[in-house]
Formats: sequence, C-alpha cells, structure tokens
Amino acid sequence: MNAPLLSLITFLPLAGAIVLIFIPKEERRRLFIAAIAFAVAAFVLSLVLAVRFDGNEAGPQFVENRPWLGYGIHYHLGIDGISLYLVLLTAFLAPLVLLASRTSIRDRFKEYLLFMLILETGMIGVFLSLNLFLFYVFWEAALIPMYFLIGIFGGKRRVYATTKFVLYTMAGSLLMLVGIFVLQGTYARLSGSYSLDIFDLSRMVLSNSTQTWLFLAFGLAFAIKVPLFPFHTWLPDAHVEAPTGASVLLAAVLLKMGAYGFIRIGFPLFPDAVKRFAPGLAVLAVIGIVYGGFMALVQKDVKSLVAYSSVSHMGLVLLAVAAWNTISLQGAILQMINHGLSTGMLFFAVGVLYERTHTRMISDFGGVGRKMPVFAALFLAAVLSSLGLPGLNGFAGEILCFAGIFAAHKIWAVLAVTTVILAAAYLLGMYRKVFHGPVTNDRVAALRDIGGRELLIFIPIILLMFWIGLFPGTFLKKTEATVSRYAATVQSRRAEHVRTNRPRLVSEVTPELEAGTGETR
Amino acid sequence: MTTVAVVGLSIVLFVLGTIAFIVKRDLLTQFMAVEIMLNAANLAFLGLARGSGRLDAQVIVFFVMTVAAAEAAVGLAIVLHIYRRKKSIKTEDLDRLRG
Amino acid sequence: MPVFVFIPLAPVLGALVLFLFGRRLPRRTISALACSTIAAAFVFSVAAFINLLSTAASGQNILTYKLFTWISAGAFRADAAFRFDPLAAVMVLVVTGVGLLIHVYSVGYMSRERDYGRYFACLNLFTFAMLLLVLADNLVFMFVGWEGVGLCSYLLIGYWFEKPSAADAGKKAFLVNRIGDAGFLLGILFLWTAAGTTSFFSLEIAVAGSVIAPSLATLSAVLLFIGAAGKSAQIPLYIWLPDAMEGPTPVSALIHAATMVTAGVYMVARLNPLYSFSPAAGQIVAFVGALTAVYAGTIALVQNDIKRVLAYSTISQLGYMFLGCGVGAYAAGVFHLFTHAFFKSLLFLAAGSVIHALSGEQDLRRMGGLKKYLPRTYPVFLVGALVIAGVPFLSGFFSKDAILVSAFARGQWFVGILGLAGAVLTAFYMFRLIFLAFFGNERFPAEVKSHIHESPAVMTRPLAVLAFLSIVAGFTGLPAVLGKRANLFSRFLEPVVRPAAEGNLSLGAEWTLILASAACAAVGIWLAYLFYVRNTALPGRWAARLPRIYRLLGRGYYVDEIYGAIVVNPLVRGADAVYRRFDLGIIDAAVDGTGRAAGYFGKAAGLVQTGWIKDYALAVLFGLVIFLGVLLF
Amino acid sequence: MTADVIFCVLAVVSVGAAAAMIVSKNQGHNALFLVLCFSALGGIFGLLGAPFAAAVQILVYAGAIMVLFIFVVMMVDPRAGIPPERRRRAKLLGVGMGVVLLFELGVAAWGWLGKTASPVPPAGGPAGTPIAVGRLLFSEYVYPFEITSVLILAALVGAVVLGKKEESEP
Repeated sequence: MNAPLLSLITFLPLAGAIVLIFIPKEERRRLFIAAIAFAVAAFVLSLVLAVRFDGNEAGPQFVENRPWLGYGIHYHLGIDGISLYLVLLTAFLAPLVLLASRTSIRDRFKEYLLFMLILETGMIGVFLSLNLFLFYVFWEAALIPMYFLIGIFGGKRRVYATTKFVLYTMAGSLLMLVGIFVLQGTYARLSGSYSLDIFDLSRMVLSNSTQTWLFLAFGLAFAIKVPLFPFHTWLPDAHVEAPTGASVLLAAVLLKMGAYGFIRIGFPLFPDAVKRFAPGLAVLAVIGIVYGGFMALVQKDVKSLVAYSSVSHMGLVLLAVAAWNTISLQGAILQMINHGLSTGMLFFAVGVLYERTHTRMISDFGGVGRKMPVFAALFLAAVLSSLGLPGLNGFAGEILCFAGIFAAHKIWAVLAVTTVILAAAYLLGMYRKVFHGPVTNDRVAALRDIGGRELLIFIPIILLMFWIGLFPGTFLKKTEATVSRYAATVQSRRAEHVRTNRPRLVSEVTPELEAGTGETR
Repeated sequence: MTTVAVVGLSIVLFVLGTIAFIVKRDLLTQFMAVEIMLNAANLAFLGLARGSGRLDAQVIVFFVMTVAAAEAAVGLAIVLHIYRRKKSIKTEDLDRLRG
Repeated sequence: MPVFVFIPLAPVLGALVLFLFGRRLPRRTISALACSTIAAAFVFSVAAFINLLSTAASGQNILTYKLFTWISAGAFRADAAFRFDPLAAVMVLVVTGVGLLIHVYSVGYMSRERDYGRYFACLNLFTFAMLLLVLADNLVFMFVGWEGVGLCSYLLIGYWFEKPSAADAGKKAFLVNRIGDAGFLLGILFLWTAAGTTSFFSLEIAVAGSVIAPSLATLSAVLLFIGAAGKSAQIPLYIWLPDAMEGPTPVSALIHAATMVTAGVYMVARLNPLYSFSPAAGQIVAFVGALTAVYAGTIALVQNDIKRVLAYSTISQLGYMFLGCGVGAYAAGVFHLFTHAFFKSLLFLAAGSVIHALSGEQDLRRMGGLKKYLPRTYPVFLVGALVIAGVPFLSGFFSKDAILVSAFARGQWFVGILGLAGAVLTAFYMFRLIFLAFFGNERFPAEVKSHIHESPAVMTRPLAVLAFLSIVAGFTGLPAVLGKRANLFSRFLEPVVRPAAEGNLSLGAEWTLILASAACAAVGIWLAYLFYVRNTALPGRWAARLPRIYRLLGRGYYVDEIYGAIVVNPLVRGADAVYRRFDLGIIDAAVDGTGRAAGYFGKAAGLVQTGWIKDYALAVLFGLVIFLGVLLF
Repeated sequence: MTADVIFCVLAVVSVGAAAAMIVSKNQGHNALFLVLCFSALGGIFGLLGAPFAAAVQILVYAGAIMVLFIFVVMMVDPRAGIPPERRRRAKLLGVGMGVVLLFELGVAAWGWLGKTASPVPPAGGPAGTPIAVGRLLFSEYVYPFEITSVLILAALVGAVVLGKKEESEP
C-alpha cells in the first residue's frame, strides 16, 4: 500500500515510450512487444487498483500528494468512483489499440507506438489529477501526441484536420488556463495561502459574476472536448483522417475528458453558475442528441457516421450531467464507459474494413456479411450495444440516464429518448448497406474474415459489453458512494449560497444525506 | 567643451548616420553609415562619463569597437557574397528579405 | 429455485452453443439440439403449470423469484426477477408448445439452407427472449425480452440478407418497432416517476391505491400502448409486418403470427389494472384495435401473395385482441391470443408447405387446383381457414365471440359492429385464399408442376397437431351462455386478469350475437365461393369496374408511400440539407472562416515586409521617432 | 580654451565628413570621408581624456576597418546594375524623420543635461591611459574580454567562409 500505484499506472506507458527510444526502428517486433508489455503492465496494475478500490469510500483513494512547483501546484493524484472506470477503460483500450496497429501502421511504426504510449499517460493523468495545474498539464499533454498521430499517420486531409482539432481544443484550454489562474488568485485572497487542489477550491463560495465567467471559461474547454453542439465540427474531420488507433482513443477516451471535466470541476466549483447555465447546457445537449443523430443519418463515410453518433451519444451523457442527480450521474458515468467500448469497437471494426479495402465509403460495400460472417456478427454486437439494446451495456447506461434526466426534467427526457429511434436508424441503415445485400464489388468479394489477432481485440470488448449489460451492478456499486456524495454536495452548496452571496470559504463540505431524486419529487 | 556640446555632436552624428543609411542606395555606404552611428554612441559614452571618475565607459567603448570590427568583417564578407550572387549591391535589387 | 426459473435456461444455452459453434456442427446435431432445448423448455413449462395449479389450490397464484438486482442507482431499481402466474403460464405454454412444433417443422423446411446453424440459433434466442418477456416481473426487465424478440425478428426477417428486399424488411421492422419502443420506454419512465416502481406487483398496488394521478396513468398507458402498437403491428405502426414476410415461413409462423406480435396484447393484459384505471387509454386501445381489425381485413381482400394475405390477417386478428383488452375483456383478448397462436401458425406453416411444394412460389395467381397434389396439407389448411373464419364450435369462433360479446356488453356498439364487419372480411379473404390455392385451374407452369410434392412428415405432423389444437382449444373457454362456469380459461386467469364485464347483456341478446357472428362467417364464405368458384370472372369484372379502390387496397392504402413522403423523406432530405447547408455551410464555415481570417490578417501584415532593407530601416526609425515622441511629450 | 577650439574644429570636420558622405555618390570617396570622420572623432576621444580609446579608434577604425572597406570597394563594381531612381519617397521620409529625430534627441538631451550637468565639467579624474584601461579590462571585465576574443575568432572564420568563392556555383 506504499507503492505509488497511481503514479505507476500513469507513468508506466511513458516509461515504455522512453524504453522504445532505445530500440532501433527497424526492429518492429521488439518495438511492438515492448510497447504492448508496458501497456499491459499498466492495465494489470489498473485491475489491481480496481480490485483494491473500496466502493464504500466516497472520497479519493490511493492519494499521492507532494508539493511540486509551489504556489499551490502540487503533484496530487487520487482516484474515486468518478474516475475509476475511466482509468480502467483507458488502460484497457490502450493495449488493444497497440495490438491493432501491428499491421495497419506500416511506416514510422516506432513513432506511432511512442505517441500512443505518451497519449495514454496524458489521458490517465487527466483522470487522476486532483490538482488543477496538474490536470491542465496532462490535459495538454494528451493533446500533443494526438496532434502527431493524426498529423503524421492520418489520411489525405490530415493537415487540415489536425490544425482544426488543435486550434479548437487549444482555444478552449487557453481559457481554462486563465480560469485556473483566477481561481488560484481568488483562493489565495480568501484563505491567505495558495492551493490549486480541486477539493480546496470547491470550498470557495464565489460571487455570482466570478462564477459565471469562470464557468464559461472552463465550460468552453470541456464543451469543445465533449464535443457539445455547436462545437462539434472538429470531430468528424479528426476522426475521418485519424488512423484507427487514434480514432479509437479519441472517441473512447479523449471525449470523456470533457464530460469528466464538467463532473469533476465545472459543476462542483461553480454551483450557482451551473444553476443558471444547466438549462442552456441541457438545451445544447438535447440539440446535440437529435442533431448528431440526423447528421449521422446522412453520412456517406462510415467513420464520420460513427463520429456524429458520438456527438449524439455524448449529448446524452452531458444531458445526464446537467440533470445532476445520483441516478443521472451514475448513468452518465456508465454511459461514458459504454460509449467508449461500443464506439471504440466500431472504430476498430471500421479499421478492419479499411485495412482490407482501403475505403470507408458506405456505398463501396455491400454483402460483407456473406464474406465475413464472424466479423459481421461482432460488428452487429457493437451496433446493438451502441443503439442501446437491453442485455448489452448500452441499455444499462441509457436507462439510468433517461431515468435521471426524467427525474430532473421530463421534457428533456422525452426529447432525449428520440435517440433510441435515431441510433437504430443510422446504425442499422449503415449495417444494412455495408453487410447486407448482394456482393456487388470486387473488393468485397476478395474479403477474408477476421483472424486471431483481430479476434483478440474484439472478444474482450464484446465480453465486457455483455458483462456490463447483464450485471451493471458490479460496476455501479463501486461508484455509487462517490456519486451520491457529489450529487448531494453540489445541491447543498447551492442551497448554502442562496443564504449569503458573499465570497468566502466554506469550512467543511457536508453533504446532506438525502441523495438522488428525492428533491425532485 | 561642455558635456552638452559633446552630446550634441554625438546626436548630430547619429542622425546623420541614420539619414545616410536610409538615403544611400548601396550596401557599402549604408554599412559605413552604421559605423558612424556606432561611433556617435561611443562619443556619447565618453562625453557623459567624463568626470565620473570611472573608466568603465572607456572599457565599453573598447568592446563596442571590437564588436564593430567583428561585425565589419562579417558584414563586408556578406556584401561580397551578395555581390557575387547578384552582381549588385544596390538595396533595390535585394528584396529577398521577407516571408 | 422454483421450476419456472428454468424454463428460459435451455433455449439460451442452445442459442449460445449454436451461435458459437453452429457453423461447425453437423446439421443433425443442430436440429437435435435446437429442438431438444425447446422441448426441455416445454417440459419445464408444463411442470411449472402443474405446479401452479397445485399451489393455486392453496391460494398462491402468483409466484415470483428474484435472480439478482440488475440495475440499481439512487431511487431507480430494476431486478432481474421472474413472475409466474396464470397469465404467464398460458403464454409460456403457447410459446414453448407452438415453438416446439415450429422448430420441428423448420427441420424439414430449412433443410436445404446454407446457414442452418444461424437459423436455429436465432430461433432459440428468440424463444429465450420471448420467455423473458413473458416471465419478467417488472417493466424494465420485460423490456429486455421486448427488445430481444425485436432483435431476433430483425435477424430472422433478414435471414436471407443478401436479398435486398429481405435486408430492407428486417431493418424496417426493427426501426418501426423502435419507434414503438421509444414510446414504451417513456411509458416506463412516466410510470416510474408516478409510482416509484416498475414491478407489476407494486404497480398494481399503486394503481389500486390511486397513488398515480389519473392523467399520468392515462399518459403512460397510452405511451405503453404505442410500444404495443409497434410490436403488435397496429395502426399506425403496422407497416413492418407485411414486409416481414420476407423471412422464412416458419419464422412468420412463430414470430409474426403466434408469439412475438402478441407481446403487445400480453403487455396490455399484464397491465390490466392500469388500463382499467384509465378508461380513456382503454378506449383508445379498443378503437385502434377495432379499426385495425377492419382496415387490415380490407387490405387482405385483394393481396395476391399468400403470405401477405396471412400477414394482414394477423394484423386484423391482433386488432381483435386489442379490441377485447380495450373494452376490458382482457381474458377474452388473451383467449383469442391463445387460439390465434394455434390456428395462425397452422395457416402459416400450411402456407409454407404449399410454398415448399411449389418450389418457392408465393403468388396465388400462379396456384390453383392444389387439392389433389397436397393431400395432407389441404385438409389442415382448410381447418385453419374454418377456424379463423369463425365457424361455430371451432376455437376461433369461441374466442372471437367472447370479444364481441364483451364489447356489446360494455355498450361499445361501434367497435362491436366494426368487429362483426371484420368477421365477414376474415371469412371472405381466407376462403378466397383457399379457393384460389386449392381449387380451380392449375395456373402454375409445367416445370413447377413436375416438382410438386407433398411435404415430408417432419413438416406435416406438426401441422396435424396444430390443426387438432385449433379445433379443440376453444373448448377451454366456452361462452357464458353454456353456463357460468363453462369458461375454464377466464376462470384460470382470474387471479391476474379481472373477469370480463358483468353481462348486462341478456341471454337472448347473447345468443343473437353468437348467431350473428356465425352468420357473418357464413356470409363471408359464401361470397368467397361466389367470387372464386361459382363465377370466376366476377373478381376481374369488379376490379375493372373499381380500379381505383382495387389498387388502393392492393397497395395497402399507399401507407408506405405516404409515410415515405411525409415522414421519412422529409427527415432524411432535411437532415442532408442541414448537413450541407448548416453543419458544413455555417458552423464549419464559421470555424474555417475564423482560421482563414487569421490567415488573411497575417498576409495583410506581411505586405509590410517588402524585403527592402531600407523599408525596414525606415520602419525602425519611424518606431524610434514615435517612441521617443511619446516618451518626451 | 585651446581644447575648446580644437574640439570645435574636430566637430566641424567630423560632421562635415559625415554629411559629405550622404551627398557623395562615389564609394571610394565615401570611404575616405569615413576615415576623416573617424580620425576627427579619435581626436575628440583624446580630448575627452580617453587616450587609449583614441588610439584604438585610429588604429582599428581608421586603419583596419577602413582597409577592409577599401578592399571591398575595389572588388565591387560600383556601377553594376544601377537601378532607376524609384525610391525618392524613402529619401524624403528618411531626411524628414532624421530631422524629427534630431529635434527629439536634442530636446531629450537638453531636458536632461540642462538640469544635471554643470557647464564646465571638471577634467580631473583618472585618465584613460592604456595601463588603467588594461588593468580594468583584465580584472573586472576579464570574462567579457575573453568572450570578445571568441567572438572575433568566430567572425574571422565566418568572414573567411563567406568570402570564399563557392565552387559549386558559377
């Protein structure tokens, strides 16, 4: 228990990247094995973490807190119910992504592996940081490798796509940096000492206008990452151009950073601003759900279809966050994992098709189901998971989101439920055109079904999908304590602020016992 | 010989150097104009430091001169180089210095 | 663990094995495995049924068993729990019994298919999902089965997925069902917020205690009925069912006639306290049911595809069931569900036998005179037709009559009369089918004729069993005129389903009604005889005289086209336009524009860079002058 | 008094030489004007109590650097590619702004010196003899001095590399 488990998980991939530097780039096999070994080691450690994680404890666990640069900048890591599964998801997907790159990346294999490992460190770090500055460092650190992954290994319009991706996200995160400094200064003024600890900062009661501006600054950064309508247009471009592995991690993990930011920072730190902006956020989320669905309906490229479906799905997650009660938050967290798995798998699958045919246009396919029956079955499972078929993971998250949203606001929920129809329409429409129908195309006629290595990628994901779908309780029970405290704390903070609108520090955060939908009835 | 006079002379020389730099059209003379401006600065140093009882200004002047010498060596080499490539040292012919 | 928990076990294991290894196993093993799992489920069902009868004697009619807590967060909770009561018992017996017969039939029917394992895997999975649906103890868990059967339906309709029409039909079925499911989901959510629970037991208590506001109850009941309308193919969501006939015929028999499509009826019956609590919702159900019954019947009149006739007939019969439930005669609705499962699967399987014999021909115009070629199929087909037409003392007669009697007894004259009209239509189109297929000239090509053969025993034996059941099933639910306690069926269901309306209908009126419905059947059959045997020129003449109406019915009132024109196309085109104009044209252009503006600004600033040293020097000098000026003045 | 006279003469010479450089079009003449200007300035340095600086000025500037200039002037054809007179505007602007600059600098110097400096600063203090300057250079300024030597070395190498004829190009 003295081993710094969180630091190990975070920096093992980075260590792997450093080891890779010393392996000559011609030795693909050794590079590959080394990279996988480090990623798998991180995953194994994350499993240890999950097993030893105490689901009854609401606060952060495995905390590591050391002074770092002064002025409140600490190296502060910790994990709680909100971040647990996001870390696991990242550590779980990273080895699979590396596995998938074995054949799909021909040139500059070493760099690819390097960037992937650095990316993993950045992403895990974001979820584990409890210090705003550290959070920001990892946030940006995750951006850079992604820039190279798309910019170097991407498709034809990769330069355009990366520029857009980077400028978009940079624009957001710059504002966030300003926000961080403002928070630091305000805290110093109120308490006389510096701190950037998220929990310390959430004890501040800020004036309304400060909250508004700070929430907008942070919210923009997060909204772009999610991506919330109308900040979504970087996503289809980035996805279409990105190599398979980058697409998978982009959709499965990077987008979650935005929603995670709202849950971890946006809502707890600025409860009153949230009260004012939550309806607006919800409206944008609902628009995103419906809009993303309709856009997905008319895409011609499989990848951009899945990208727009992400806009729609993440809209639901954000709507659940905006509803902010125990049920909706549990749903949002579960749905983030689900989306990571199903969309990740869809991108893997599109990668399989692309690797074989070098096209992603829906119209170039047809009858693939006859040529690749096993693949078709697995793809269908991913589709069904994505459209929320009960028994698979998507439903468990979706129903909780719906229920939580419903408890907060019925109209939002009614509009959100349209995703049930839209998701089926665009996903099955695509499935029909790609897998069904006669084989009309030479490229399709020459297809071979997937083999062992690809099965090794798909099977774990599928098993996890069924596990979450059938026994979501095993996952939900570890997050419940944290989530219900979060839900209650913010509610009580709002109540407290109503009494006095004067900037100050709250001594101790005392969650009221009643959590969940109690107050909405 | 007041300080004002010395500084005044230095100002006049500096401005003349500036004007020369802008008015002249060949690199070589412009180079010379730069040297004049440097000397004007040296003069100001010495004039203002007189009576302070310290020799630091003279050391600075010495450094300025050495740097000017080095600069002249490299600069003139560049002028030669440009001349070989363009067969001209008129500044109007040299417009590559842009993005 | 009580025995009913084991009912769904065998099918799901069978499905799992077949999905994983179906491609490597020999056909005999596959058929044996698939049939034996269903047989096991049937045995368990019978055992559970007998067990229920014995416990019912001691007053324990409703058995529940919780497997585990499925989804739970905050106040939301859904258990994976089973509930076995008389209603579930009836459904379980139908699903496993008819399912077993159809599995056996499929062994013969599908014997030459390539993806044999996939077929049976889906069929087993379907049985499992249907059993879950029937046995679920709460609405959320029921939704698992609800969607599961939808998925299997999708997979099986699109079984021949290389055929574009089959693939499209599968997709359409799933999508239309999803529209219903969205309603269903919202219904669940409304009920949950109103009552704080989704379990049937607690819901019943909540309704009985009037915990739920009437308006909310009506709203959720209507929303749930939208789900039912999707699954059970009622107006306006019936459009997927005719297309679903693209699937293999046994699938049409099992899923699209006997079991899955009745799930909506089952659900309404299951939630009968709610629908009784909300008269408005019940009225809507009754109206939609009655309308659908007649509407689908009119379309069935002129269809030429043997399976499409049966499909519209199914829609129409489902309408009857909803009619029954809507007027409060849940037992009668379920009774019709029960008998319909036998006779409609009989008809479908018999039609399958005909199709099989004619090497895949489904068009009635290219049949005729098959009576002598199919000596075993013809009689059972005839039995099926007689039963559905409502010939007295056959099961269809009793069940349909029970519904109509309840409707009139409740004073629902309008829907009752619609029901009677539907009865005439039913008799007519069924006998039209019989006459066109089995009587008259042989209109099939010679080549087909040379291949005509009666189906193997593995197919005809299940038909015989179903025919027998279709005839006798009615005697479990004799009408009240034969004695108050004659209706075993509704007495059995009483613990869960309230008894039908107390007859304020006099005995005489009831007799009159029975005679009337018998007369309706007779009229329908007679008309069909007139048109298609006595004077075969008549249909052609009528079609020539009323071409518009004929075409209107033939195309199913153009509903597919109308939906396409007013819903699907505008949405898709609109989405495309929005994508081009708004997403790319405005949002993305704004983003790009920002980037480009920065670029232009840079270029404009770059103009200052002339490349002439002199200009730079001037700029420096200028700066110096300004700087000094500012500093000094 | 004598110093004032000498200063005046040298100042006039240096300004005159610089001005002549602006007017003259001949590069050779320009170089000579520059020598004149630098020599006059060297004299003024001497007057200001900096004999070492004066010597270096004469040796390095008027001597070494001028030789370099003259060499380059000889190697470059002054008439090569005379362009049309197209930058008259620059001339006017340059002169105009030069005048403004002169005015501003004058104001600045006046404003500052007028307050602080006495009309006749004392000529005392240590003279900038080579010994004194040398002592300072090798004690307090030894690092900058050494760095300067490296700079000069680098400049030397750079000049050689740049001045060398390129083999690849014609």
